[in-house]
Amino acid sequence: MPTLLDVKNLKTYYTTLRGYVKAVDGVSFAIEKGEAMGLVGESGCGKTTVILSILKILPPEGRILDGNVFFKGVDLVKLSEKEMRDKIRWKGISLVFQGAMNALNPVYKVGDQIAEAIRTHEPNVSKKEALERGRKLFELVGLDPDRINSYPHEFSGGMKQRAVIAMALACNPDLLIADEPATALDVIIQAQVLQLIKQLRKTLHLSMILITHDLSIVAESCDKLAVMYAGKIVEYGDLATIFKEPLHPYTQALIKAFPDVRAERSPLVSIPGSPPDLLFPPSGCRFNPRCPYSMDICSKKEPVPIEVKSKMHQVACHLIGKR
Amino acid sequence: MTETILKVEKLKKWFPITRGLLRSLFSRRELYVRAVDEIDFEIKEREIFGLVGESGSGKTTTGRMLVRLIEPTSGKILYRGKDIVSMSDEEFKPLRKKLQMIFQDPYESLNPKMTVFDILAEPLRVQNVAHGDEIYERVCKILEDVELTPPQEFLQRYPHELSGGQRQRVATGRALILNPEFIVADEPVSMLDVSIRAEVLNLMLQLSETHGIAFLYITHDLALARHLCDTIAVMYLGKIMELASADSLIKEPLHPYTKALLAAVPVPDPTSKRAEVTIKGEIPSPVNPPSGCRFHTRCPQFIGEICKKETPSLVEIGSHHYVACHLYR
Amino acid sequence: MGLKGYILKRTMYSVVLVFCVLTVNFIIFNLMPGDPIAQYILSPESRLTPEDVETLRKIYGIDLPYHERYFVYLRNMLTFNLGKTQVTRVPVVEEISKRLGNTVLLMTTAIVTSITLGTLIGTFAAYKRATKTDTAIVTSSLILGSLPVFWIGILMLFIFAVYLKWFPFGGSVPKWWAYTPPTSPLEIIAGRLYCVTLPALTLVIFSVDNWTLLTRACVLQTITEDYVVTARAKGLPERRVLLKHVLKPASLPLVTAMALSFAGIFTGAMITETVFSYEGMGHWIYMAIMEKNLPVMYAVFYISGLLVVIANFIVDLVYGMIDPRIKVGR
Amino acid sequence: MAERRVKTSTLAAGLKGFWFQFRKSKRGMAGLFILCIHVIVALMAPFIAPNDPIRPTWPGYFPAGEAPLAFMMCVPSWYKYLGREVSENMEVIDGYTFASEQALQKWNVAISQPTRVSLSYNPTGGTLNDGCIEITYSRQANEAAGTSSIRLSYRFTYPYKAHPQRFWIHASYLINGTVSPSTSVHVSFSFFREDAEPLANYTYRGPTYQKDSLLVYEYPLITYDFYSPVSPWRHMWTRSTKREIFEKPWWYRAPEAKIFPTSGNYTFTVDVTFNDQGGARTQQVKVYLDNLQVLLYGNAYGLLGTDADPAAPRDLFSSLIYGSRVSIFVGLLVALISVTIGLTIGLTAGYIGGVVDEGLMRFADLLMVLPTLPLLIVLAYILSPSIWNIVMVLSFLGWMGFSRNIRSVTLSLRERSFVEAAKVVGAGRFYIIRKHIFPNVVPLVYLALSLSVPGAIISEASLSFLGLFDPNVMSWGRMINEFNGSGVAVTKGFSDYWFWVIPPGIAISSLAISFILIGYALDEILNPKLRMRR
Repeated sequence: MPTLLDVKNLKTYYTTLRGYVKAVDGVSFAIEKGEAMGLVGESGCGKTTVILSILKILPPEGRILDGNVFFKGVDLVKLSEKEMRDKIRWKGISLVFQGAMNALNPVYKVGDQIAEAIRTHEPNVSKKEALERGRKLFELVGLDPDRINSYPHEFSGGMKQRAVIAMALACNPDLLIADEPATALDVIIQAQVLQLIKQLRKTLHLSMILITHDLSIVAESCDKLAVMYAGKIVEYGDLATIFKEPLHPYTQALIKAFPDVRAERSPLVSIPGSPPDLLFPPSGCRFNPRCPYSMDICSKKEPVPIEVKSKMHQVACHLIGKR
Repeated sequence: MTETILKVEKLKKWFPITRGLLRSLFSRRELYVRAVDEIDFEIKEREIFGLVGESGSGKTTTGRMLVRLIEPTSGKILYRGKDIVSMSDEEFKPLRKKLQMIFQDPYESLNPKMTVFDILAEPLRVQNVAHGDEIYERVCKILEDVELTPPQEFLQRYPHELSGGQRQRVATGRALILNPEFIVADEPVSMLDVSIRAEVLNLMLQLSETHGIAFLYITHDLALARHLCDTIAVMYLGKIMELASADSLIKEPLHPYTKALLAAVPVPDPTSKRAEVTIKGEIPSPVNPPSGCRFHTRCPQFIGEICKKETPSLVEIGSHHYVACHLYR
Repeated sequence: MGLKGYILKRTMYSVVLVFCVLTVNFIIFNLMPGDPIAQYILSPESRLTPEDVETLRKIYGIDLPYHERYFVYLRNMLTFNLGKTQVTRVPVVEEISKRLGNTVLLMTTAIVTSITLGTLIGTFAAYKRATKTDTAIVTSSLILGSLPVFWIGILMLFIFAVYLKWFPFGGSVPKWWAYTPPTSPLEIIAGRLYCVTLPALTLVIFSVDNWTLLTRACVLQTITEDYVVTARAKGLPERRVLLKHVLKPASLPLVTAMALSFAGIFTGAMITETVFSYEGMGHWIYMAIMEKNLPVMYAVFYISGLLVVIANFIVDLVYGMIDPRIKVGR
Repeated sequence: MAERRVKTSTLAAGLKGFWFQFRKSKRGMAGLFILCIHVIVALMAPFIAPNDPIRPTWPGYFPAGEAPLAFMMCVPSWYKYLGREVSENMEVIDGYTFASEQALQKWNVAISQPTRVSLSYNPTGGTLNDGCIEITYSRQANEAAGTSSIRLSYRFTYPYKAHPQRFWIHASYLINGTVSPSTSVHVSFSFFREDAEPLANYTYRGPTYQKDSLLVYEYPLITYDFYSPVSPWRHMWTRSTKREIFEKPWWYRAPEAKIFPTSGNYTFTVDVTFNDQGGARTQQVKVYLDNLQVLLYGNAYGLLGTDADPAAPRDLFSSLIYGSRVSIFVGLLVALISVTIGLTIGLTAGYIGGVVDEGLMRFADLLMVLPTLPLLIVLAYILSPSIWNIVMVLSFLGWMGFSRNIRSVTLSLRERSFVEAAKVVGAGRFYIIRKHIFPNVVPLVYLALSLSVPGAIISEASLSFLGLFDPNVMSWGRMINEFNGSGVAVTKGFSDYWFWVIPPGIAISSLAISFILIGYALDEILNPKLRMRR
């Protein structure tokens, strides 16, 4: 399988009055065609910044300092703004944005927003044709095509989420990035949306990055998993492998923090302390202040990702390095 | 035999919809949000009672009525046999010591302009139960109880100097400082990072044992409820659909809605394949809830006219397992 | 509810407001200690002829008890029966209609220009947020915002009328019209523009900072919204993103703010007119103070209240057109 | 009490932290700096400004009413450094009150008949019993009749090339003694220019003829009444605009310009002439002279010149300095009152809600929609524009925006769970407002204070500009109003009198700017909008 997206040592910092926020600090991962990767981490760990960096739509105070993002062999970091717009955004990579509730502009009709995406990239398509395509997309995501002329406020949360997914599919992208697609929705709707995404992936052979803080969502919809902590990927590899044998203490704790509703009652496990401030991250391994296995070296030297067993499992932890 | 602390009978809350002056002049018909519609349950000493439901199911309204933040439209709330609904504010004030609440968002529930000491001392001052040094001692004691040690280090801090988990501990401490018998915990961890949720919940569990406190734990997360609660009640559109001990509810769910909810909970295990979501559509508006069984519009096991017409009542099926569904009659 | 219901509601609200303006007017002139209007009309200092006194007595119902006076007054105000001015002996309504046109011309020119400018500059500043350009725009807006409008006007006169002699020193129509009246419409437009430019420029400088800062704040709030990020991700050019996806949603609070700042701009226009002796409502009320002409003040107050209410109503309509929640109903 | 100590220290730490943040804001610091200057000026006004801004007078002792401070529409005196010919105010005679005998030494005395006339210094006879000149005329019985006179001359240098705008001469005198009805006393004042050409074609009707003087005028000021032995002190002012001086045909237009065409040495003389018709009785007349004051009004005055008030031209610099008091006073007081009203109404409406809320907010809406300026004008007019009325009216019309703001914040605070938490422990309504809501709106109060001050300042200035000012107070808006009203802009143009209108404009703007800059800095600190997204 060819590699679709290859992110290498990506570094994105934000400049603030108090200093640099090291939101993404040397992140690498790769996605093959047709693969789905889950990017998991707590709030503020830099997940969303990774996405904004890939699409190069960072706010003005954010900058990509280092690294490469190869998409179909082309380094996006070096592409001009115009090339990004014409070739990559939406056509190559599209985005289902966090919390979906706000991803639709409240003052335009949903159909117009979908048509806009189509006509930006295919200027020859008439507005009518674009709307017709929009109706098809509506059907695809299980919405009533007649509601294409509604405003976002006339939709419920679940419907908005579906409409956003329809919009993301408008230009037949190779890669779909879904940023917390189901948070802020009720359990049942959440399940429906996830089910829809899974289905679409199958029928359209999409690659996908699913960003979430909820490991259990990733567990059922992805092939690969990258666990982020404080701007770095601490564990990365095949989903099943990691779930079977998580190596990084953070991953271990995180998996235990999500109780299984069907399992026997067991005490809940937590990680002491709280996530670090990315303005002043701890030295060495960024997890060391909260790690139950912290050693001397952990606060001094930053662990490098090490491949374990197969190529499909990397861990950045001194515990593993020693082994 | 443990005693019942709180018994709720036919509790109902309909919020009138406020409309413009003009519209109410023209139309006499009042509209209501039927947030809670005649529910019954009881909570025993030291019990952790889970109230589970989607947003708009009325679970938060129920919790607030129990501590009298909201006046019920009708119904009774009996605290050790005494109805607190009919009490005046004066009569109820001493009882507030016994009934406390922990709020959802620790970023919202602590006054940003008050120090931890003032926040924790406030209940003592308002209730006038301690003075001077005694306040100080009790505050320190409670900080130790919620594992914010050493207490002196936290006394003069402001909420913004605390992490989310620490804030929720302070909020817990505030609820505990009056030695209550019963605490309503309204989604106390939904705003916290996953890695620290468990520590707050574990603290609550531990306190319920050491201090002998009963909890009403309100959540939308069935998985958490299952691991925390003794009894779980499932609410849908202001009605209790099923009520049973946590184990029996999870293992043998009876109501189609409970089954759907359970199926919708994602499982953190890539090997297990969960069932397809069979339930369609979204929760209807509580302003105009469906007639009969409120779930009938989405029910995969809809059995006909009776579901549309008759509201099923909560009946006991197994031992301490209640369900409101026409399938079980 | 839909747009129709909304318009109906706003109309009724405006009508209520007009009544409130009238009532306030009544209270100020009739119920303040000393009953100012009656005293004014009956005092010899007003230099009114007995005939004038008789008309004004009737219009304001001076001899009646207060409640009856109120209704007489309401009827006269609503039918624009305002009497004659004491100096020029022209019916007040005629004077007003002459001056109202001038004021409306001045205000629309200024408002349209300043909103356009302010919106563009504000959006640009927000787009360039946290850069030197932004700081410069904000700081200069703040400084402009603290200049009193009469002071701006005097400076304008100083620079453009005295030194550069580009524009006339004052007046609402060119002075030579008195001898050679304009013949072609083009001439009329040119002459009008010649006279309205300086006052309008003053008013633009006075109000543009307000729009700039407001737009900047609203845009800043919108620019981080998810739908803007989505629009960028969709591959839209930055200018489209800004103008279409940022500015339109941001204009909702902007339009509301516009309604609220209307009274303020009207104030600015009145003072500007005074500085430039531009014969509008503001200049007129200034003259009324000079001449101690209470009935004119009375009329100007009523008419300007009416004007602001109408302007607010128009803004409300615009809001209804932009906001889909109102346009389509919920 | 350890608790209290900790509390004050946390408060201090909070202030310190705030100051630390504020210091970083360049705008805020600039605003603070400008404000400090204004406040210092306002507080020190009596020490900085030399003159009364309302009725300024020439400093000194004036028994016959007060002399104006300067000539109207003077230019600033520093114009002389720009190479412009100016003349400044000048007091010709030193020691004009004759408080000591030394004052007399500067005078030259010439007596026509020394046997009859003599001059002496009387240390107690002056208007304030502080000394004066005493001229004695005595004639023995049956001595011959005749005219005797005494001339007192005072030499001085007029240093300016430009002529003065006006001169005022003052004298207090008392004539006492026993004389026959036929004796009269004349006193006359003259200016002489040394080395001046004698005026040949000089026609002049008058009792005395002085060929070598430029101004020769004798005032038949008083003729002593022989039969009233004691007369009180008389005081008189004579100005160059006085009819007698003005009406002389050949210096009709400007006697000052004729007399003082350029710099040079001049002499001021006082002639006292006794016209004795003779008689059998002994004559003795005493003439007392005091407060001999000669003021030359220049065309330049002070740092900023003077305004156009014909009666009492004001020193513009003093007006400017005192104007800061009015602006700061009105600004602060209005802000304080309107913010208090706004806070009370906003808290009430927001916390109580329901009908109260609806009513209060509709009222606020109404006031907001009303055209502010006409309302202000009408109210200020009807109530008469005293400074207190202006403050009252401005405060009454200034609270709406803030109260809406407070209301919406209160509404959202009321729903915050810390308020509910307080309710759950049994806190009452007042307790919650005091302990939970109020502390959280305090930052807004500071903000509103700093932002409503400039509004009030500008409103006050606008009202003053339109002529609705308190006549007893000098304000910046009034200065600009008076500039406009003087017609100077039209007749002479801005370039001549820019110093009249530019400084008050800058003062209003800079004071307003300082508050706005501070407010904006506060806004950035207290409501950080530019939060970084994660």
